[in-house]
Amino acid sequence: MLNPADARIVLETALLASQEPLAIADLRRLFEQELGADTIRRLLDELREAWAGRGVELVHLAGGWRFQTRPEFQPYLDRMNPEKAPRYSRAVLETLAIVAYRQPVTRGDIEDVRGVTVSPGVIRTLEARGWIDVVGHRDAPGRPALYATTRKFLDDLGLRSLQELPPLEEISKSLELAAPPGSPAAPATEHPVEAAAESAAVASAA
Amino acid sequence: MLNPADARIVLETALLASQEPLAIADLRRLFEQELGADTIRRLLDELREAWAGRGVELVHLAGGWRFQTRPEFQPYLDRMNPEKAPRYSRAVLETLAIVAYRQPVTRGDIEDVRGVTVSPGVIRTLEARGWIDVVGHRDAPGRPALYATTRKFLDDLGLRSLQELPPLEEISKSLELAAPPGSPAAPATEHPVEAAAESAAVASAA
Amino acid sequence: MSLELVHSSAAPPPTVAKVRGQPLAELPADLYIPPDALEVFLDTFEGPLDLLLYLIRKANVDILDIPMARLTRQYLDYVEAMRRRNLELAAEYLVMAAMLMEIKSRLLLPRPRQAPEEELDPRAELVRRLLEYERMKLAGQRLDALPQRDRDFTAVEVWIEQSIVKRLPQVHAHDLENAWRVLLGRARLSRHHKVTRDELSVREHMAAILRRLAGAGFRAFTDLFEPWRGVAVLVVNFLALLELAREGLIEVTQAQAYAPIYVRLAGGEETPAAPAPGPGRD
Repeated sequence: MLNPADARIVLETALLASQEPLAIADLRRLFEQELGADTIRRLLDELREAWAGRGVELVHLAGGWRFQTRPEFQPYLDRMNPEKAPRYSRAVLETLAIVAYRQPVTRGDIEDVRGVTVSPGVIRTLEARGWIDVVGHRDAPGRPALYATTRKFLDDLGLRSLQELPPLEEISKSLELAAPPGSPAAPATEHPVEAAAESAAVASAA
Repeated sequence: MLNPADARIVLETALLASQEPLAIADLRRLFEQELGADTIRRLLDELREAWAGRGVELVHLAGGWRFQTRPEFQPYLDRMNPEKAPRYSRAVLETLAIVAYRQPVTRGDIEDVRGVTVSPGVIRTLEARGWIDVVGHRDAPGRPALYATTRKFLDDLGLRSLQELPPLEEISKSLELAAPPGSPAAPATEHPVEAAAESAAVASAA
Repeated sequence: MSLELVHSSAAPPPTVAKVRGQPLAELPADLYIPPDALEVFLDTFEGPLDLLLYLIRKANVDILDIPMARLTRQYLDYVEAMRRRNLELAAEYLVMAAMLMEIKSRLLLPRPRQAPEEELDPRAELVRRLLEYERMKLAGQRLDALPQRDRDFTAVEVWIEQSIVKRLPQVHAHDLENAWRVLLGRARLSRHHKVTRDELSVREHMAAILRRLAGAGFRAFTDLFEPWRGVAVLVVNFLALLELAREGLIEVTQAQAYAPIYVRLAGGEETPAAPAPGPGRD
């Protein structure tokens, strides 16, 4: 028969070694039923308190008890994740930028700015992420949906309001200066323009 | 920048959450390289000491550092999980030993040593466990696969490197002496060594 | 051996085999083997080398000075017994039998006079193989004696709540800035799409108002303002309403002068319970 301190260590060990929640009935088997459910519950409470202030906590779930990492430590764990964070395509980022800076906008608005068709997948990606949603419909033929960014978008980007998005005045000014206004409007010469814009970005980033 | 106590908690959390060993390089990513390898090593030593007397220990393996349950507690865990871990047949164990001590080897090499055909099931068992894998092909007719043990093999047996494998020294000495025939003096003294090796193995297996 | 995995809880040592349920604690001392035992007896060997080692160890002879005649005779007796019992005899046993007989006969040949030291003992190769096999057999036992993951210990793996969540791309505000910059450069739309902080704050309110009106039908004009947020916000909010009206996104109605003003989304009938994130509509 184990003393309570040893029993607690056995409980802790079993819980740390299991990813699945362990029910009281499972845990009683550790001691070949020698400990009552009440005793085990008391030991679990003690264990939970003993783990206060650590990065791992003992939680009581529907299926039983389980040690799990505290959400606050997730950012650290994420850094270790060897797989490289995926990146959104340019289409997604540009669409998001348009919705963010020009909201509320319809898909047609987005297409006007981007100069290309916006695939449903792009919109769906941003909706699925919870970053944009439909806030209404424009009173126009087809009643197109109006998209705007959400609270979650601001939260996820660490912004308090849209006003904290990077200001664009200077950029547009510098572009106006750089690009002679009469120059043929884009699409045909898309490549060189792209390159210019990109090098401008590099310059300002440097 | 975290203070050492917080850094230790972050380390502990990451190690508890990962079933695979984490190398110092992995752990440095937790802190975005802000902590040097030496600091991390010191924190790991502190952590290991802090866990003394518990059912779980921090061990240093080939792949890095990992928390694992102490073997003394396995009987308790076995009570909860009635499914017994497999015991390997002699064919599997001998094949494993040949790959471990003589790597890289082909199946033909293994058969030469064992004097019997090696069934594909034996190789498959060890491959499925992730203990051996194909590291190349011998430049010979049929280009037979060359097997070697994996890092997981070392990790699963609690070893840091192949050099920590149980030594074969005493026996190999007798092999050198085995060559010259007609010198009955040498072999006679060698025999006790053999016998000692055998009884040692039996003792440690018991 | 047909079984790759042997599930056994008891430590293997003394029981060598079971014959009709009776444990066979020791291998037979001499050549007499109970007929039923032969099969299990042979099953305890991993092959001819293992059997030879057993015979040598059993007889307590020096492995480096094997009495070939005796060993060969014993070995052949086993092989013969197996054949009499119609046991399926692995080819390796027969190959070994041939090898033993060859060694034995070579030992009987007169040795050549010259260079006797370079002449290898015919037993040398067999001894080398026996030693190497024994070494690996012992090594296998020692490996088995090491603590083994999942058998003797368990790797700790605390549940990570988020670990099952798919890793999502991270976007930073400056990514949007860059995206916008590229757009501007590409489409030369800077003149039309100059976005200022002030305009942005109006736009933010426009979206907020639309969100509040979604699915709500008419709402009182005054409901759309939050006076406690200060005058600046009120003004921006008002500008947002004007902009929404100008863009035809909302309808503002007033039954008569000084009557309450109501606002609803443009387009008459209620919008279908708005922010249903359905697929693109086209």
